[in-house]
Amino acid sequence: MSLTETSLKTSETPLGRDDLAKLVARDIAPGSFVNLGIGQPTLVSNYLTEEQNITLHTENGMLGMGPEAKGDQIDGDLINAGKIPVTELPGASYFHHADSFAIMRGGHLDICVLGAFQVSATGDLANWHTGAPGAIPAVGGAMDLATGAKDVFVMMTLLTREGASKIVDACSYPITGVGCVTRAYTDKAVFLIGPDGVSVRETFGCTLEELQDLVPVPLKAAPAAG
Amino acid sequence: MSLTETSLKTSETPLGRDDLAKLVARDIAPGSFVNLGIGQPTLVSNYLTEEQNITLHTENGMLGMGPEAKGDQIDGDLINAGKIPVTELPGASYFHHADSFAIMRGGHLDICVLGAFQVSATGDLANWHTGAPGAIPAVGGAMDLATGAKDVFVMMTLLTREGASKIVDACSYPITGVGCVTRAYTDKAVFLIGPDGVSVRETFGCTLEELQDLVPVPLKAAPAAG
Amino acid sequence: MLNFVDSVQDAVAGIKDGSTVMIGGFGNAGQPFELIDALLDCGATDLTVVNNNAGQGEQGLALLIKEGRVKKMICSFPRQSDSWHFDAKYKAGEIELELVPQGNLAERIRAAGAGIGGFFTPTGYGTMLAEGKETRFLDGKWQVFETPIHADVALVKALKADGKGNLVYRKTARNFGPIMAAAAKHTIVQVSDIVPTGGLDPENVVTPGIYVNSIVKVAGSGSAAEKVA
Amino acid sequence: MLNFVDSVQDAVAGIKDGSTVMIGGFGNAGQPFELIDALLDCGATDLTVVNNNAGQGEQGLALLIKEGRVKKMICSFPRQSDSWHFDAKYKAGEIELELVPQGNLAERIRAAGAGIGGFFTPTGYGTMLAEGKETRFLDGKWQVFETPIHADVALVKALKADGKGNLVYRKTARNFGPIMAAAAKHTIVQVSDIVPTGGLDPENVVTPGIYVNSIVKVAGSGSAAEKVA
Repeated sequence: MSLTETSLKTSETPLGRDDLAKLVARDIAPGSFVNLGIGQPTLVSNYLTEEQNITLHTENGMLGMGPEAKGDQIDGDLINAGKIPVTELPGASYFHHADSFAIMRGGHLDICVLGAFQVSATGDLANWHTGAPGAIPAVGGAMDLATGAKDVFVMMTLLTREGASKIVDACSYPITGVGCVTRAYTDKAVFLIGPDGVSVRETFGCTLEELQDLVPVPLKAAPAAG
Repeated sequence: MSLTETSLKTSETPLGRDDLAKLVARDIAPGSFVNLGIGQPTLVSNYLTEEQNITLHTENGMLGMGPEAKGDQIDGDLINAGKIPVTELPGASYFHHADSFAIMRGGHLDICVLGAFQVSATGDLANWHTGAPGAIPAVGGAMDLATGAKDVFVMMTLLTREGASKIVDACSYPITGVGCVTRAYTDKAVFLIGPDGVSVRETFGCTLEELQDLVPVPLKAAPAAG
Repeated sequence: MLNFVDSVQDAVAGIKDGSTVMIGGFGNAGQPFELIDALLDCGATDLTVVNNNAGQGEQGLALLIKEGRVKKMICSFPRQSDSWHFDAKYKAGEIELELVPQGNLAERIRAAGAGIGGFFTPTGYGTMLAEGKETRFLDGKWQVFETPIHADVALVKALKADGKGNLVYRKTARNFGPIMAAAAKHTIVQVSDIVPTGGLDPENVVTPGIYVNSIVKVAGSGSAAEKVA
Repeated sequence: MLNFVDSVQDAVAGIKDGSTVMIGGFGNAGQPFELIDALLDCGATDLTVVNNNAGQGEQGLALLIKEGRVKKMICSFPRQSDSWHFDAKYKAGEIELELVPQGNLAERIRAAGAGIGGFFTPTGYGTMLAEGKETRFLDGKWQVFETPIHADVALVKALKADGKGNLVYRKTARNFGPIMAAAAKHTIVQVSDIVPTGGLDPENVVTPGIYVNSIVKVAGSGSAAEKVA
């Protein structure tokens, strides 16, 4: 395949946050155990279907987390990692923090979906700290999530407000994990990150050639999925 | 105090196993959490009083173990570390093996009572392996028990069948733990093992001088208990 | 030795200046607010506090920090929209911060309770939080050496205790309680309810009484929801 | 991916020659006898087996050893009054033995499930079981470096499973089940009863379903007492 390949374009316009969440949700294999990071990744839960039978993990100590709690459902003792009240699905379980992070560190989660400031060509993730002088650092579970899941998916806009690519040769922000990201879902394309570099599975509103003009990392078209 | 001190003698004859168990039981502070090793130490449980409020730990995963099960009480899923059916007391709890040994290794047990082949002048314990050529080694929880409890008490006869002292300068058998024994209860004396050597709290059927003739380690009389 | 005390004041009375104090909770869930308030009142200072966060708003840990009683925080997520007291002390150089990834924080606390002298974890490898730390390639990945976090005192909130000090928790309020109870020399627990010995199913005990030293019943502290409301 | 299978034969069918197999149980309590029997029937050989013991009498693991299917045992207590099949193979030099103190065995299995690359433990320091191992002075005592024990397969016995694979155990039959389920790539569980999803209280689940791959109901396998009787 060549850089001028245009069949990758699956949408005429860039994807909005909800369409992107829908795409990620569709890509999660049935029966998976998944952790959705705070912020944009949380949207993915809106598009998981009952048939997919996905079990959501929240690192503060629960498997089988249900949707956000509303009204009478709200219980201060039942919150997610973002400290938002959530609900409990049948078949849920509770455990303490060491057991919860053992689930992640031990590689038992199939997929973790995270936001990002930058993703490098070798899958390094930067999503916890701007590195700005005087900024108070706070890491939470970001490094544990980046390190633990079998697959780490990132959701982000491709470009910063200033127009710089968040897919980079090497992260300029302090990193969260080394070589951990396997896929980046952005408004302009889905990037697959593997041992032989960055390939593009599909593009939204641009051709691969136009995408390459935005991204300072050599791109190639991904082989069609089997 | 001098070696000829005779006031240590609290019994005219050596103690039998049951009397020794009674003595150990009396020395366990109220409210203690205790692990009794397989064999002779198990006898101690017969002499613990309800007022002492002792909680027994068994390393196969239980706190609040009750007496041996009899008749209809026998339940194959409720056994002690010696694989003997036991009972459950009100306020018991069950946990898995890693949590159970964390209780020991973490120093949460007050006292562990063990049998021994030998105890050295610095508190090394040998109780798991004769070291005989061709013997199949088996350690179980012996090393964990020796290492974990705040106090490790040993119960044994002072002399082997061949008449050799089991209180030794240095263990000739393979050791179970280094410097772990704080007290040895024997048929002829109670030995306290501390940073300044071995002292004798009381003797049974012999004087301290007669005891010293049997034991190849310098002995002194322990200061009277406060 | 387990004791049941009548007030949160009595429960925290023995906490000394310079202590390392673990405080359970993640957000409001499982925060022992009443015990923290009593700690504030009792005057102990020069504390090292272990908590996931570094106080929020105008309550609990945030007030301890505001009053200058905390010399060091060991936590994973100090910066929040309402962590202004920590932020101010930190920017003024008046509080020390040891920032630990949340799972490493949990595992280091667990290690202390379990008598583990240190362990290798992949979390944090290659990041600024592992700078200066020993690393080793194990099980096919680079890992960082981390050491246990011990404490003098743990303040924990549970749902119920029985007469033996066995504890059960409620939903995600369980979080750090069980591991902190095991890691501290002296564990103080506030519960909503004390049941007779035998009133908890031995299969369902989460924290065995061996890890608990003082228990105080705090009316209506069952759910963080009430606190928020 | 969780599946419920109809027979112990189907449950173990995928176990390959050369696998490392963890087998739960301490004495008869928690021993998955029916799964072990099926493993014997399925013919897999050249196995490394992790169990607290090394088989007793004329049943279960003892028969696997007798039939020459186990090349290596990792255990804490192989020698028992009725461990004659192990004894014979060991004396004939036909089976390898890695002897591990029981708590180190448990912690090494736990480390594998928890993604810990290695840890320092005081247990065994200065003994022949620590010969050649790295040591370090930590937290005021000498400690020994130990590494995780991973497995291809775990055979576990639990009391009940729900539709999500969550498990609860019974009394001291819990022993190695939860940590082995987490340490193995593929965990096979025999239970006495399968309840609908929602039939186990989320507060009381001991092994979350994420650690379970195959479940088979074995009639009357609830208590080791029945097996003994």
